[in-house]
Amino acid sequence: MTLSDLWVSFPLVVLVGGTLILMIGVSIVRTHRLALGLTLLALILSLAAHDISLDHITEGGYELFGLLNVSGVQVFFNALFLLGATVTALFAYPYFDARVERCEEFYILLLTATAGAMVVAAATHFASFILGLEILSISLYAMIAYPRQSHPPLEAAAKYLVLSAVASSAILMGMALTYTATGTMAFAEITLSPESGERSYFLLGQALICVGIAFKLSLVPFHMWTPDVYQGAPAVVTGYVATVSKGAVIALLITYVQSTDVLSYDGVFYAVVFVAVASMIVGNLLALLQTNVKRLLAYSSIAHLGYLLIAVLVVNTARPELVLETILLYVAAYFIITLAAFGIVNLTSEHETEDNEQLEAYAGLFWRNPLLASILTAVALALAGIPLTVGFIAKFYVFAAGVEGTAWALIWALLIGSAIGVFYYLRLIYTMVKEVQPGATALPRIGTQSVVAVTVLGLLIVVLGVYPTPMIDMVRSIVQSSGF
Amino acid sequence: MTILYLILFLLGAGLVACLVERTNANAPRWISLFAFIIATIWTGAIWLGGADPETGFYVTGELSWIPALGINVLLKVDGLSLVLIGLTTILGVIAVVSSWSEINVSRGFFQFNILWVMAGVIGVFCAYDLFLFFFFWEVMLIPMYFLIAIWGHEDRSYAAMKFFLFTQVSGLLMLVAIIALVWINYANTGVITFSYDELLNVELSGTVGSLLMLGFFIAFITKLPSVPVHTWLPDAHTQAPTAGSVILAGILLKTGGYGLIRFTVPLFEEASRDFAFVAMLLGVISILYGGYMAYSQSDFKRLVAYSSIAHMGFILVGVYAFNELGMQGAIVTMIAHGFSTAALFMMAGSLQERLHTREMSQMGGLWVKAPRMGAMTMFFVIASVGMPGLGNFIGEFLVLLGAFKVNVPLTVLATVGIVVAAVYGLSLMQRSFQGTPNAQVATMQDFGFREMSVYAIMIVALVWIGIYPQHVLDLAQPTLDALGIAL
Amino acid sequence: MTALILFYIAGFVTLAAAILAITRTNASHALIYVVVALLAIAVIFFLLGSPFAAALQIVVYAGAIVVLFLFVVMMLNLGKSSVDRERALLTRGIWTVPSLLALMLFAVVLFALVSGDHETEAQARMIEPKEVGIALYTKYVLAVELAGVLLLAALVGAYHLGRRYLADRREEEETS
Amino acid sequence: MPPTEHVLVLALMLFCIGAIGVLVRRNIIFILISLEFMMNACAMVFIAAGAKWGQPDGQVMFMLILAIAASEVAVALGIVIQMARRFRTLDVDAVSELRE
Repeated sequence: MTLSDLWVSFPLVVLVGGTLILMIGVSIVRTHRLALGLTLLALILSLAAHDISLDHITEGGYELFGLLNVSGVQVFFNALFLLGATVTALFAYPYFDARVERCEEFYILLLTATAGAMVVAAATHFASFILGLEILSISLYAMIAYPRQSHPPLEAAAKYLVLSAVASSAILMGMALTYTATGTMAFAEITLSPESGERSYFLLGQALICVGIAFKLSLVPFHMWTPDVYQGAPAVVTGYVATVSKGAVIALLITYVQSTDVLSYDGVFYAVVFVAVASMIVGNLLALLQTNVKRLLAYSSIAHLGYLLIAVLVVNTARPELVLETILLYVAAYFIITLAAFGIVNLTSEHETEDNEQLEAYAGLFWRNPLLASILTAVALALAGIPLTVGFIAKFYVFAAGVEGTAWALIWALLIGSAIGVFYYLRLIYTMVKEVQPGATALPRIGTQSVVAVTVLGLLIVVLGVYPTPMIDMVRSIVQSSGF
Repeated sequence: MTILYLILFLLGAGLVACLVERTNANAPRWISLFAFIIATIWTGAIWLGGADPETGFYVTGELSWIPALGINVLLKVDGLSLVLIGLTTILGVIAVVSSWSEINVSRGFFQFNILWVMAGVIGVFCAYDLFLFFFFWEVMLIPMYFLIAIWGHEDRSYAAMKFFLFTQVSGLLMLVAIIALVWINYANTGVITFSYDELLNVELSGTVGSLLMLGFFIAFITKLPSVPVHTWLPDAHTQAPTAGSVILAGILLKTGGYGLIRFTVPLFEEASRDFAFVAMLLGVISILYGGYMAYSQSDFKRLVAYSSIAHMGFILVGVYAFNELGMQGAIVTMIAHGFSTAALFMMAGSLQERLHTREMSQMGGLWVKAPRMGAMTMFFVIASVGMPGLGNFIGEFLVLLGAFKVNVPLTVLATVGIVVAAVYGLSLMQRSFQGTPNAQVATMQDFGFREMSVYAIMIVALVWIGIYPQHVLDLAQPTLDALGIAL
Repeated sequence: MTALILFYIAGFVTLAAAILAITRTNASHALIYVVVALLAIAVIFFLLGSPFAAALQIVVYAGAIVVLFLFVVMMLNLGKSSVDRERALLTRGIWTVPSLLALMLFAVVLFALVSGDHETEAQARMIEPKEVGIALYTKYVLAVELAGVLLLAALVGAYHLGRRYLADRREEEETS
Repeated sequence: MPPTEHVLVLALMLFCIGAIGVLVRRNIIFILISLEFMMNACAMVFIAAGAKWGQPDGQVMFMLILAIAASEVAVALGIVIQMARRFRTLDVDAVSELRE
């Protein structure tokens, strides 16, 4: 281990070190406020540490122990994870303060989950891939079940655990078969010589890994319990699951597809096309039927990951720079929008016993709390991909990548999916502008820090939608430096 | 740059109107009114300032926006744009006045939406960057959606949803076509640009050109609207509040016609020519179908809505006649229809405010109680029917002349449409204002000064266009010349 | 050749025990089959030239993990009265099949130890624990550290979920 | 040493038995047991592959799988204890409240 190894891994070291300090701190004084403070400090220091690590990263990334590879893309994703974790911590404080006896462990789990996400995003080897994924998942099980006195979180955690463990097993089996066929576990070395007689293992292995990833991204037809998990988990954690855990897998997907070129096998390619189309159509169709905002967002996120897969699928037909740019922009936009969405669900239920998640609970929100309603409107429009919001820029890029890659079938699916999507996003908006029901009460007083966080996210949605140039320039420079 | 300031001015006024409501519930409408009056004067000043003799543009503005994709804020105003911007600002004044006493809930947000729709529409009329154009094209939907969904009538949710869905989905088709066009240009030249002027030079092969043309065409005829994508219009117009109907019929529909003239035809000239017959046929079908449906309505507003479909058919016919007369006719029809239909929707709004119904069976004999209303309705019905001396006549006559040169049978059928228009127009008049008065009509109030002054503006405009259309024709002529189409 | 036969027998035991395990209605019974299956798998590891893995499989998997399961199952005592369950545990029929399977395994291990001849494929070879240890602390040192983080997360999670807080005690007092 | 193909077949069979268990059983304890079989099947393939290529990596992966399985079981049993304490049942479907 050289000194520059340390500098490159410094963000991760800071995060894990922060976890330990937090543990020690909690064991000395159990104060919720202190735990939050230490967590935020660890997250921010880790973000700052990226600045140091960037100095040591060369073109094409920096190889750590043959297990991780850190390049500009990873730094970008890490920044998003840390942003997601920070927002989650801010939302979690008032939420858990009001309803859980011991809140401090949540922050430890939040930090380990984020560290896991960073490992997954940087993984270039099966060992680091599965370890990162498990660190992330195991922290998430406990985070979902965190308010253990109530029913929905526990049930959601049990379901998520089974779902995620099946996915992990599938991925592990895929890895094992691939290893049997190729004799290596480093992504970059995984290739099948054409005369090899072990093609069937290899393809089966790749298929299993794809299935596992599809599970983790909850793509159709591997989406069964996703809505239940989204609904049952506390809104703060749902936001985290929907963003950080999926973002990490997407980052991994980029590295994996790029280094193994798995999409050049026809069978795998068409299977992924099927999954993408099915996610776009089925996700949107099922979202139509929902009356629960969390479930609606769950199906909508299924559809959005289907859209994102379009960019991944054209990797061999469009310019790689454009593909990577599209994915990064889409993920960034998706992070901001989703965090804002669950932030609002969380905000409106800070002082309720159950999460405030029925669509009807939002009736007349426009007249009761114009600020929150405006932000939620921006969120809905962004999810629908309407201009003025960052969601449009993201969708525009997907269209551009699809057109450049001449993936017309996928573009049609995207069009149909978006058309269906408009229905339920508009219904959400319409619910908010309806007249206030006689029985509806004004919202209880809500914490300032969460309102500020949600407002910042809402402003980001609009500002980056109207003037995306800074974001695009940043992403472009990352893409150029990563040598994709 | 001045045109960008005009747009920003309206947007800013919208924000102010929205925020000021807390302190003073009456202030928003005054702010909105003054904003539109200033905008109208502003537009007039641009007109008087005259066009740059070299380029033919009155004002231009360029601002870097997303350089990474070759997207700029590129705004240019030529004669055609100027006429339509003028129509927009004047109708803005009219819309505000027409809803002066109708809106009682959240007036600030109402005016905000009106101002933002108008700003978006002005943006559509002067964007010379396809991305910017699409941006404005979609942005104007959102406030319009709110106008219908919040202040609309009984079926507002359904109508607003349908309106949004139709325009959004067809807009996405256009977005794909825009991107495909840009990327074809990129493949040829190695430059990514969304600039209209650059993209005019793209060479397209037959099928690709036709497909991309269809993407634009479908988006525009959905907005226009033409059969078979017209079904959103009767619902949206009927359910919208008065100001919403005025804006929808007066301006939003015109963006479809404008788009055809500005984008579909020049960008895909060859494909459009091949497609001209189908387009004209669709136009004629719209004329006849709209007229027939209008005649069979019992709802005042719905009747006017269907008549709009018929009038918009003329625009389609005129544009795709591919000659100067047809195009000029289409443009004049756009302006004249803007005024005449807006007036009729206002009338429907006034009647609903007084009688709480739009059903013509509940009316009858209103002339006796409200002679001024009757006279106004009479005037605008006649204008709408195409009475010589008024704007609509000029437009439709020119369209028919233009179409006659190209396709005689279709022209004949379109002319039948004018006769149908007379039938439903007069039937509207008869069922609502003539005949025996209904009991509840007894207490009806006639128009006051506020209403009459607004109608006066529109009467002047229509008579002006009808008697001396040369102003409009002159303004639009350089645009048509610049299209470079051998008309 | 002998190794192959041994492998088939161990494989049969694994599959049979696994099928029996997942078809039981009583969790405790199932866990006994699980132990058998895990032991059979350990035998297979041994036959595959990985004695260290075989040992770990027995110590950690069969030893720790399954015991943890058993512990929880016993602690929860769900379903009908626990006495019924205890009685059922003692009936002879329940025990015969696991015992037979385990006996077969024992025979296999015994035979493998006695015969001790391993035919190898071209590249295939026995991998010494030393080699594994070296790999673990050179090439995979980062993985080991990450595994530490993983166990830490599991520890914190299990601690929070498993322990009783004040509210829980109060709740229990109220119900009892 | 048994040929790799045979080990693979055995492992895949075990994996399928585990998968069937996850799908069929509704009691969470049995689902967890089935998951253990799936994990074990993976471990077996890794060991076989490691032996086949003459590399220690297969066994390293096995140890990582051990750590993973142990952690999953720990947290899962924590959830099981809470479920049992709150709902007096371990049936995943019987406790289901999360739907429309």
